[in-house]
Amino acid sequence: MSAADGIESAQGAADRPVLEARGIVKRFGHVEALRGADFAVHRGEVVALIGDNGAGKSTLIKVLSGAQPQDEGEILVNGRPERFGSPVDARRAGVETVYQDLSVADDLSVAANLYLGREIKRRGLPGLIGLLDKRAMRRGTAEALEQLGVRVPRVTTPIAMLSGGQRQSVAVARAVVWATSVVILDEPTAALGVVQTRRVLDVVDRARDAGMSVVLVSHNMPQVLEIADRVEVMRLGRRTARFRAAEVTTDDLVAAMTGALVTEPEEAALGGPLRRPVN
Amino acid sequence: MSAADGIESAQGAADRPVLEARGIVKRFGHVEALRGADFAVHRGEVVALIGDNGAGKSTLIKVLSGAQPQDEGEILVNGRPERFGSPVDARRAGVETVYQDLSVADDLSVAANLYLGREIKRRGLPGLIGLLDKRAMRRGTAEALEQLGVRVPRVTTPIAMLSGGQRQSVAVARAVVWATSVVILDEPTAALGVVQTRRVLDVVDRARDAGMSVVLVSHNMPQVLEIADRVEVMRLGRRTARFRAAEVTTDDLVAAMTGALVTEPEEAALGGPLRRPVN
Amino acid sequence: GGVDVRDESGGGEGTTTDGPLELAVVPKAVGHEFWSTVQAGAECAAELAGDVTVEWDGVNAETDVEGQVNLIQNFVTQNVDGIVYAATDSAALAPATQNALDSGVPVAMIDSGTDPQPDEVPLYATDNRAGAAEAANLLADALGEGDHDVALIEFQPGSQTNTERVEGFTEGLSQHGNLNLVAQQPSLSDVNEARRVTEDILTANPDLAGIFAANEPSVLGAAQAVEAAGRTGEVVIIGWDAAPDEIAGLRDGQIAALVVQNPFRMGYFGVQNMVEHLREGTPMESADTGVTFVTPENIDSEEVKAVLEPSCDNPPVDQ
Amino acid sequence: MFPVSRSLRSDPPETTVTGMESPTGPRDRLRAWLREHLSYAVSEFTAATALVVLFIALSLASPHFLTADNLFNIGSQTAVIAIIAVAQTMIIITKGIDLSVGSVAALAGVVGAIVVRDLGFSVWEATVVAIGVGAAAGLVNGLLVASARLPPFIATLGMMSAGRGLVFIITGAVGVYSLPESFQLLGNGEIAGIPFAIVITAVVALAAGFLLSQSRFGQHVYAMGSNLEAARRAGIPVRRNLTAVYVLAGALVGLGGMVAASRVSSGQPNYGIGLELDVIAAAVIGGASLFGGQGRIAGTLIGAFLIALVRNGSVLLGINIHYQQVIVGLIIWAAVYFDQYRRRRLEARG
Amino acid sequence: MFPVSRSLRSDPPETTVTGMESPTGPRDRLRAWLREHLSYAVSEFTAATALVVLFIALSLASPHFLTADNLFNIGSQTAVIAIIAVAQTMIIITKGIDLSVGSVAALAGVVGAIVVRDLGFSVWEATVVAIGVGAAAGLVNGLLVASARLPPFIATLGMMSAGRGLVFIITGAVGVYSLPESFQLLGNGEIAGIPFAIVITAVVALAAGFLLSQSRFGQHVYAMGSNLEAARRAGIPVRRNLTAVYVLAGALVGLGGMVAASRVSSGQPNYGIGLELDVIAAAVIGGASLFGGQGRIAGTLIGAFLIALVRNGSVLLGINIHYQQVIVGLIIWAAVYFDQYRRRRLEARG
Ligand SMILES: Nc1ncnc2c1ncn2[C@@H]1O[C@H](COP(=O)(O)OP(=O)(O)OP(=O)(O)O)[C@@H](O)[C@H]1O
Ligand SMILES: Nc1ncnc2c1ncn2[C@@H]1O[C@H](COP(=O)(O)OP(=O)(O)OP(=O)(O)O)[C@@H](O)[C@H]1O
Ligand SMILES: O[C@@H]1[C@@H](O)[C@H](O)OC[C@H]1O
Ligand SMILES: [Mg+2]
Ligand SMILES: [Mg+2]
Repeated sequence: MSAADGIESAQGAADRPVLEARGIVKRFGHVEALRGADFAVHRGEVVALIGDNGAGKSTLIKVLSGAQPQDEGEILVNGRPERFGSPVDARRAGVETVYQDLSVADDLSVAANLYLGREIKRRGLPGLIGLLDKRAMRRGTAEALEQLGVRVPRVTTPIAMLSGGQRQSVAVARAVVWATSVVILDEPTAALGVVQTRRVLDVVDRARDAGMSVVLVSHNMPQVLEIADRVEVMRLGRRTARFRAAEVTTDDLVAAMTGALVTEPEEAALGGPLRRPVN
Repeated sequence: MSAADGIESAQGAADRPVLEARGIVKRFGHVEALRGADFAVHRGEVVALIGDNGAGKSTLIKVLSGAQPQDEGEILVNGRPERFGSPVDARRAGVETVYQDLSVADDLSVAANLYLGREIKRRGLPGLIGLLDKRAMRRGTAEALEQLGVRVPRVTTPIAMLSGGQRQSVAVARAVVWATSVVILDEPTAALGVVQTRRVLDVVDRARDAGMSVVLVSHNMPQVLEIADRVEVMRLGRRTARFRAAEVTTDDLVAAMTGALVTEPEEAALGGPLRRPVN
Repeated sequence: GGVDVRDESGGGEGTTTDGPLELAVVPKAVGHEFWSTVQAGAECAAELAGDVTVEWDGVNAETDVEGQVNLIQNFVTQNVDGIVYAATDSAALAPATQNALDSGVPVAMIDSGTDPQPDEVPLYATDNRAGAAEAANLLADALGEGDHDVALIEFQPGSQTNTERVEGFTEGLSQHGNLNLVAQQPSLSDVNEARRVTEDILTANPDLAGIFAANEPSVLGAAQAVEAAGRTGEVVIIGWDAAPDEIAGLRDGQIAALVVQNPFRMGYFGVQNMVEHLREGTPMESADTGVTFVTPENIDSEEVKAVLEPSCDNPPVDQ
Repeated sequence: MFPVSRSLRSDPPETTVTGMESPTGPRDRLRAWLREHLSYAVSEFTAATALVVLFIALSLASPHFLTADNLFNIGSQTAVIAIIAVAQTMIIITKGIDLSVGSVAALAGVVGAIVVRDLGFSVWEATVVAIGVGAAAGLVNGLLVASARLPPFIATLGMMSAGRGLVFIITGAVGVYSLPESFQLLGNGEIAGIPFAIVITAVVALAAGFLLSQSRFGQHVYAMGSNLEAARRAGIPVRRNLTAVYVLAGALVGLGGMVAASRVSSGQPNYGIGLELDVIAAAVIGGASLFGGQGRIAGTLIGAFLIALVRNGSVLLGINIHYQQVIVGLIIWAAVYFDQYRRRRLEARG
Repeated sequence: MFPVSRSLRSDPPETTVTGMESPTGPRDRLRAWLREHLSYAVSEFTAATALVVLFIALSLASPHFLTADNLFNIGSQTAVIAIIAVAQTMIIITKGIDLSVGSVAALAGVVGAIVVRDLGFSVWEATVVAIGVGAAAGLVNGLLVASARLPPFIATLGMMSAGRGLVFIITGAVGVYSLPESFQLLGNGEIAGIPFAIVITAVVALAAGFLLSQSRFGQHVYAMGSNLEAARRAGIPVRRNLTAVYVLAGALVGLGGMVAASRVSSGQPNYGIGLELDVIAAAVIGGASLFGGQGRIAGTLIGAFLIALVRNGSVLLGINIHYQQVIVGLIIWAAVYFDQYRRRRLEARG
């Protein structure tokens, strides 16, 4: 299970992607954010999803994590079509997501946000009637933040009072703590400091080593090339190129994002300048 | 007017900083976000303000742009103390800011946001009674976005419907369009694509060439070293180090942000490990 | 004030009070001409008796039954010398009255009593039911022979006075087979609303011949709607109460007759009897304050004038 | 015209990306344009659909409904609510709420009546006074919200109580009667056969709609409701503007109160109890959001007339008053559900 | 306990930064702890200060105020408002609003009275029925908000109208009388010398406070009000929870309606008109935000009692009825301003 089976296996049938999107269409009013987008990530693989602003990356992520239903197309988990009616379905499949808008509850504390929807209850009777073990959650939160090198005033501080980077750290911590199969990170380090960014990349590495899959959206090309096994490029709501990270340069990626380089046959058929993928 | 007069002139009296902060203290409840922060930017200079998450950068920026009053300390414009009671005062002094939270009005269109507070009125009588020239604003918005290489569905789309990068682009476009003396950019490229980031850096360059001052908050060290003339480092609510960008490495910057490297005498007096600034 | 206990006289606890008296006078609600006249009567009696303070306080809507219960309770707590009030609801206020009595605060009821009404508590009131039944008769008289469509503008469904008048009127109508009740709408004691529903009733019932409107705002709104529709005179209005514009409407021929109570007398009797009871131990006895049917014919008679323009120069004679 | 700073003006862009959508041909662009503008039209229509449906249903159900007289009646009856709902809409757009409209309308109405009766003012002068009273109350609300930073709910709740108290103090809790015939002008007069109240409503609605959608001030109203801090940072004088909105709204409420008093040719101390719910309902049914930044005068008028039609219809059809209330409830639910549903579909599917 | 995924558990952190504030010594830490907890205490106290000030003022001004009887009176008088304000608070925290509380309380009260009078139910059985009626109305509200996605203002406005209509239909617009003495238990009975209504209020407030602040469900209530989409994405079953909040609130409103009916030993069809404003005011005065995510039961109780004290006090002091309303308005402004001002200072200066 390594980066090596990237491109091939996406076509082959033997090794099914953990999570796959096929022909996703998503419209908002008269804006077509996704126009038949494809995507796949395999077990133990870090795939970077890149593309220009407004290319549709975050929209695709929301579809993949059940936060927004697609209008057309299908999602497959381990090769089986699944209907993600809500984020609960995706979470049940072990998919955790850091959304670009963070999706934290401003009035709630750092600890409450980290455990949102997964609160620890007290043992015994108090737990049965739903009482929270706030202490345990505070402790757990402090630990998780420590691992990411994050400092917040207190774990009981409401999220509204945090700095931009602190907020993002909480969102990232929450996802990596709970994921069991796939972690989707939509620009997870955009607001992070140097140290915290490093930590997140370390976590991604360790997640891969543990056999998990990671989807990373990022505009930081050096970061993408450093951490990803494969890169999928979106443009105007479609996947237009796929690369193995080891075999590509920043310039290639930029070319693909601006439409100068296309590897996907459908795109080529539509008249785009067809060039073979690097390799 | 070049990068060369950085450190010296900050001490010397002859060339007064365009914008300076001295001993700023800012408390939120029992959190002391700024504990006597200093900062200065000169004419025609690009200063990067860096620091760990939660160091107090954004808080300082808000004080500098009049968005939040400080509890103690003073702001000087061209050497004269000024009371920035509101953002209007700062704007009057030619200071424009891109806030980290973007500060856009979600329900308003892209064009309305770009011209917020500076709407173009119609000529003649209609203008006198406050009628807007929406057409002119739409046209101007399209031009401004074009210059930044930004694509949005339409300039009449409400901001709420934009992607993260598109939103940020609107905020950046607004600031650079209106600034006449100082542009303060709080992580302006965090969500931007490669091309848009490049454009913003170009704009910063051109602004400097035109004699304007730029304050740039960023966690991207290569970017900082590429674009800035000087770097000021914050840690725990204080300025702890200053460098000329040309004479420093990423490692030095990281060391300064984590507290391993201190150049400011007050900090040293407090027991921090004193090391001379590189050079 | 000095409270001095002389164990004599047959009333209540057999105590009488010397010196200044503080009486709570509580209407069903504030904000209508009717209750202001009650207040005037109460203050007149207090002034004539001397050394009596009237605390005039009430809830804002006649439907706020619980609010009135609380208010009476608060006056008992404040330990006023006596309470004179009009019950928003006969059953709901019965415990409040009893509680006052138990705390040694005598009570007199005006306009509307409670059920049960303790023996020692008098009632100075009009018979709403009878008055409304008579309104039906007046309407029948004014319309004469033949079949006629009529409408009823009530004011606040669910409030007791409203219920009594509606029931009285419909009972009265049942005596007149030629009158056909084709519409019944509430004004919520709001003139604008009364005008609106009446306008719509007139639209829906082009043949409407008569209207009974059951209180001041209802009458005013109904009269305006009829006037605005240009059907003054064609549609006979029988009203209730006697606000200045109602009287003016009567004179102008917009309104055929008004059922008029004697609110001044209610306030006056309530306070006067309470003061006598407190000072001299006289037991209080109920009295019908009377209802007058005012028409263009009798409006200038002395008897009607006394009701319409009550004044403290010419106070009503007790019983 | 477009004040681009020098730094931006320098060299022309390298790429051809524009502020407009997708790189498609002229035909596609035409289609996109059509789609966009049609969808706006449809959305406007959507908001009005419930109104239209109800209108048609009533025309079929009652022979009396579709008559000039009845329609004018509905118009005049709804005038006051519509005028005050316009005021409420402006406040709701700023993320505010005004609970004091009923009390302030009553205050303006009785003061207007009193100056006519006791001081011999003309009806026009009285109208100016009433508007002034409303504006003054609005000023207090505005200062409490914008300067003392009370939540609008609290500021206007206090005004609701204090205003009603003032009405009672001024009138001694007795209606103001014996007004001259001329006092009825605003409420019952006509211009060229059209009820004056309808004309006033139309003028107010047009002016307010224009102000909100076309003027700089209107733009700032939406901006403040959408993100007050962003508006402040953009240099908008938010305190002054917010206060101005309350003053303006208060003035309209004063006008509305005067029209109401004129319609019943008397000053009623109890006027307008519960009015706040009616007008907020009109605004919300018309698409305004209590969370600010959204709302349009056209929508509010539709909301006001929707409520009015339901009430008119149920009297015309002779529906039992108790059932009426149930029906009003059901229709409010249905109208908004229908509207929301179509909006969502529109947004989700294009 | 803390289910950290493997990827996080691997190696220990390199640096010593923690989730706690500043790298300071134990004394500093103690100071920080104290400051934090003291400031909470102060903030609690702040919310109650207006209440305390008023309490002391009234004790000095009226000899009748500080008596067991009067305090019990105030307690009983406020019971219904307090119970229903607790319900309203839960809904407001979710960013909702419930305008139907008055109608639903009336509905529950009359149904409770009818089953006692006509079906011979005991007062306890009737209470269960009343709570059930309230819960059913809450369920409808909840489904309209959570599933049909109507704005809460509209959903509950419809219920306000429909509910009142139902009351009138059921009662024929006539109060429900002739109830046995036992019916008064909830409203006028006592337990160990303490009015039963006060005991009920205390139990309700404690239970609701506990639920909101200590339970998982409570946590989710705040989360939904703070950011509904975030709550949904976090896997919280928002539809179900939101519906549950309305059902629970409805049940409390039903209980409140039963206590109210019991207090006046009759089912009053017009009970609760305007009640929604009183209870929302209590919640907002107590610190709840109409924009969701904020609010506490303790604050709401303070708000309810503040309003009650003002009313009780103005009667005890014999203040003219008309001036009373003005004074109520002024006190509402002053109390909230004072509270806001101190909160802001606290937040801004530490
Ligand atoms: N809720 C929405 N309503 C309308 N349009 C939307 C909505 N969400 C996204 N869009 C549009 O869909 C397109 C894709 O947006 P998306 O957020 O997926 O882009 P992205 O690739 O994540 O960009 P970025 O790099 O800036 O985050 C954009 O043009 C955006 O305007
Ligand atoms: N409104 C507020 N209320 C309470 N605390 C605040 C508030 N704003 C900022 N803080 C605190 O002040 C500190 C500094 O925050 P600031 O946003 O200035 O950091 P920053 O340097 O910009 O961080 P980042 O790189 O993450 O953006 C943080 O610990 C934050 O929690
Ligand atoms: O009895 C009163 C009545 O006469 C008046 O019209 O309004 C209120 C009623 O309760
Ligand atoms: Mg995105
Ligand atoms: Mg920051």
